[in-house]
Amino acid sequence: MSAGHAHALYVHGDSRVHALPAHVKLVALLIVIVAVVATPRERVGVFAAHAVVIIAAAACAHLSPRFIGGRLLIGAPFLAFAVLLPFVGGGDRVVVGALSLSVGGLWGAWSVLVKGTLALAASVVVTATTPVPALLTGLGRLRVPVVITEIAGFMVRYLEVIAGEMHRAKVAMAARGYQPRWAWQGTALATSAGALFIRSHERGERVYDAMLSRGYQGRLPQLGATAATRADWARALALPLCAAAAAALAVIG
Amino acid sequence: MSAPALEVRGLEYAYPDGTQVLRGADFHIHPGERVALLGPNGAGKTTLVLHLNGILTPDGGDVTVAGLAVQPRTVKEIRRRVGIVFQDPDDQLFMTTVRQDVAFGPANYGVTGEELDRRVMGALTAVGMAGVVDRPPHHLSLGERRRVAVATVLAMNPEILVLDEPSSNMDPASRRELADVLAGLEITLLMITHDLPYALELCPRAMIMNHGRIVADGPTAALLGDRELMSANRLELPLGFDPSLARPERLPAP
Amino acid sequence: MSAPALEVRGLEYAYPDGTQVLRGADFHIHPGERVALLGPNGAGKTTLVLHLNGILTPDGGDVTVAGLAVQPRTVKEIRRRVGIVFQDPDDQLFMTTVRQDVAFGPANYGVTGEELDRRVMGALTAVGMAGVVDRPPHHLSLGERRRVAVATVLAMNPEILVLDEPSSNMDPASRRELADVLAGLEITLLMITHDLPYALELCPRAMIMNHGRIVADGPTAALLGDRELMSANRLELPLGFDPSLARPERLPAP
Amino acid sequence: MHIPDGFINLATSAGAGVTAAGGLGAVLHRVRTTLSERQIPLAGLAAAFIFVVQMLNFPVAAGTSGHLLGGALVAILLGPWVGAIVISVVLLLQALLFADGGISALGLNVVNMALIGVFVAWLVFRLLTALLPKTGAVLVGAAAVASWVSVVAASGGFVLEYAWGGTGNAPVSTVFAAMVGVHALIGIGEGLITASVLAAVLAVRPDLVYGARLLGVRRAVAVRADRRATATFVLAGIAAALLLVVVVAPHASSAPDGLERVASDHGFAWTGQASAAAGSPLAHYSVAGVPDAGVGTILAGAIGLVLTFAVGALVLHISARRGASRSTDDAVHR
Ligand SMILES: Nc1ncnc2c1ncn2[C@@H]1O[C@H](COP(=O)(O)OP(=O)(O)OP(=O)(O)O)[C@@H](O)[C@H]1O
Ligand SMILES: Nc1ncnc2c1ncn2[C@@H]1O[C@H](COP(=O)(O)OP(=O)(O)OP(=O)(O)O)[C@@H](O)[C@H]1O
Ligand SMILES: [Mg+2]
Ligand SMILES: [Mg+2]
Repeated sequence: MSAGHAHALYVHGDSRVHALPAHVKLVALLIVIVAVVATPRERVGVFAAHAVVIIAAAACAHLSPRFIGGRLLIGAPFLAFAVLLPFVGGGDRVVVGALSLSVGGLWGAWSVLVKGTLALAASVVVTATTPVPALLTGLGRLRVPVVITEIAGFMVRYLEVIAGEMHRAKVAMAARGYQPRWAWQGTALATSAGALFIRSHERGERVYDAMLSRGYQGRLPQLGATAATRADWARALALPLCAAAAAALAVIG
Repeated sequence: MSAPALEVRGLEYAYPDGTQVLRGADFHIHPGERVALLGPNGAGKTTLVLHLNGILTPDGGDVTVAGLAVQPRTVKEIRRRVGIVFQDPDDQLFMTTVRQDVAFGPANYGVTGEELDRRVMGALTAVGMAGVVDRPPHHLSLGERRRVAVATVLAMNPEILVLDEPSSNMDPASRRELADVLAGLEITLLMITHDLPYALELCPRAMIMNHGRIVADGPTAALLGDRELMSANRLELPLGFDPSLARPERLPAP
Repeated sequence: MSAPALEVRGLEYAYPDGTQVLRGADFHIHPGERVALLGPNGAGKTTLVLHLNGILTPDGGDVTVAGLAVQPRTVKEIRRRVGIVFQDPDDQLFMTTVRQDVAFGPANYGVTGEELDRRVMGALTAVGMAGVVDRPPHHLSLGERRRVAVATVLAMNPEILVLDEPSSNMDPASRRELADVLAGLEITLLMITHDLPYALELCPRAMIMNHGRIVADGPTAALLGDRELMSANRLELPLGFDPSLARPERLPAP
Repeated sequence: MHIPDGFINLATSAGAGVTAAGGLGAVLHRVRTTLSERQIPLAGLAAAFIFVVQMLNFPVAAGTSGHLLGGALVAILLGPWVGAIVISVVLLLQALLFADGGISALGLNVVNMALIGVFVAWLVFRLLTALLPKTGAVLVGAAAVASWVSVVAASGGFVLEYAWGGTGNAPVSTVFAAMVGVHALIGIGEGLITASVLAAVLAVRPDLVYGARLLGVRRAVAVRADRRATATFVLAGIAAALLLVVVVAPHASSAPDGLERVASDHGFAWTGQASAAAGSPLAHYSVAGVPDAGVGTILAGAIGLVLTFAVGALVLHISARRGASRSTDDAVHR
């Protein structure tokens, strides 16, 4: 794992989506995801509508289909297991070629796949246009308790410390002739996890001490978090509300 | 006599794993003094320094900075006055760009806008690193990181500057430039170093630490001239170094 | 003429963020030579060293170790022959005790049992750290960690020893003891250092690197005597240092 | 076992969201008075650590993944209150940044892993350490057992939620066998990792371990890995996994099916959960809801367990391979 992967999520840009305040985007994301999840699985057309909404948002953010596709692939292994459902599902069965598949299971697999993929795509649009610290500030504005955002802030910083420590250890091992066949090699992971924890902890502690030494009081000097205007809200929520309307119609109708 | 800028009395400390490091360290430094802290690896120098602004809490004894005892209540004020450059620059640098890192300290004490910019660029220029202001600090070479680490503390304009081996990993020209910068500051200085000629050049007074105690304190030249004391504390002048050739002429008389 | 122990030709490298560091570095070192690599901070010395055992892969040019080109297939063999002491000891030490850490390298190459013990204790004794064998390395002082870092590589009995500023953060006595150890090894040596008297003492030959290229190569004393060359590369002898007083008598003639 | 969006219906997810918020609210209220300034960075570090270790995960039944949960580790390192917050933070950031676990499913995941996972571990740990002598070795052993129980309990939470609002259409007993069975195996790994991390931390920084401070285990103790103890733990774990799958799974279907009926009676089981009817070779053993299907049931359960685990391990192996070849010899990105 390369150091600083937490930042690789963000794609630098100056689109309108980038410019929106983070908390507005988070609310928009939540609306889209709830709409997707609430849509009955048989309403294939409504899922297409959701997809259009998400693609439109991605286009506004100048994110290439290739980028979104790549990020979706990362999530794919987990969704891929939906493939098992048609085999283990109950109820009526259909015969496809040599296979006898459960109809309910097929619907279940479709549902998990389409909802999971759409939700994933929606969150990719938000994380690719919002730097991590801004997301945390956004959470704070949405009244997420300070303890949580503070711990999250340290977590993001320490991710790099840990990735750095892991990387150092890996290079040091390689330089002295260690060539593991499995990166995680059961015992190697188990024995080095403890050492990694202590090392990272103590490095983190020393960094924290250095921060205290320079007058840190529990809050990083803030570089002006933007407040949301009414126009921001309108712009951010236009698309998600379409998705919500589609879902609502689908549920009622 | 003025009140000591820094006073340490009977300091004792053991790390959480039980290693006893400080065993009653005692000294004081007056305002404006420049003092070198010498001693072998593992003597406890770094541990001592971490007590000077309340990062470590002593098991016994106490530390007073400009008349203020180091306590949870006074710690913020003390950290404004005492600037520490850590021995490992990786501990010191943690922001995403060099600029943010150098701005961190002054910003915490309310410096903003142009004054902040001025401080940042001033400090970086002093260590010859103005050119890397927008790079991430962990992408610098070790010597460059060390120079930036010094700048992060210079930018805070501390009254008392504590440097833990500031010149290691620096190239010879940077080392001299740093000496020039330090010599030009009106400041109380405590500098740990294993580079004895450097100590002689910058600090009229020196202390030797060993086994968690201050075992000698006096004019640097005198200590460096005492063969027995030196070898008892794993100190020796480099081959080919002649103290009489090194003229600490820029220093006020001790 | 024997085949070079180490040959580097037209080496080019840019870090992933685009910083171009090596710009055609060229040199070779014969078996048994002791060479100092000097140069300002940020010249690319560390980056160069990381190519010598395949940790970094060059964008252009190539590296040959004892006739073996550095390639994924040869890398394991090459890492047995080339031992590198990293500039930052924290990059080197990763196990839970000093003993495990020093044993790690030889154990990877099949050394076991008593022979392993002997190697571990031998290497630690050479750097004066036999006393800390059961402590966790990250609980040592920086100078102590550096000494252990050197031991981890000595324990591997490499044919070619590459040291990136081995003596920084060491107390003066340890520095001399290390020089004695290095002088006693029958080995090819490449040592990066900013301590010019140390380079003069240990290495009859020196190379100066700047802006990613080797800009000078010759007898150490001659390079250190060339004022213009020195100041063009931010090198200077310490105040009070007289090269004629330093007798590199322990060295074979260049 | 991160549940993705769309796997559990919205009503159940929302219900879990309310439960999670309530539970965390109580935890936060309690912590607010005791959390010192130095503990926040420590909590952040623990969160980052759990996050990194969780990157080694592999898919388990229908869209969820298996990996270290870390509930027991944080509970014993930081205490259950801070521990629950730490796991919640990990889940929040995973959902937001990496789409690992759905955003609408956050409540479900928090209930399973942060609330059930952490507090069950803590209860088991306190119970065991109350009964046994207070030494470093006992502490580490108790942590291993607590980890196992907490992982299984968390996967039980998942099965319950699935029974209530699952959209996947697999019979509850199959899900039970897959999830609880697999997690009974994962729990072994969890127990070993928790124990080894705790042993390492206790050896050099006992002051960092909340559980040790509480029990007065203060001095640095080097806890060696005892082969026999480890082997006993692993064998017991495997036996318990088989027991759960073979004996409990068939019974499990009856109770959750009851929950499911309640749910559909109230009209919010939108996804038309098909009741477990005869069908696939692996599914039919759940029809009767009693183990009179005999050998067939046992075989089905065991095969399902082994298959799921094998496929998961294969995926992990392949991705680890790729990761390994990419990272060991690659460029240094410092
Ligand atoms: N975190 C720690 N836990 C336990 N022991 C420690 C820790 N840090 C340092 N020590 C031990 O305390 C002693 C003093 O360490 P310290 O870092 O203060 O030495 P130092 O005088 O600064 O040495 P150096 O010149 O090498 O920097 C050493 O013996 C070291 O092994
Ligand atoms: N990971 C990195 N990413 C980008 N640039 C880097 C990275 N590491 C080093 N650099 C840059 O490459 C150049 C050479 O670095 P290197 O560490 O090789 O210098 P050096 O000669 O070893 O210096 P020093 O004497 O300070 O150790 C420097 O300008 C540095 O800023
Ligand atoms: Mg030190
Ligand atoms: Mg270097």
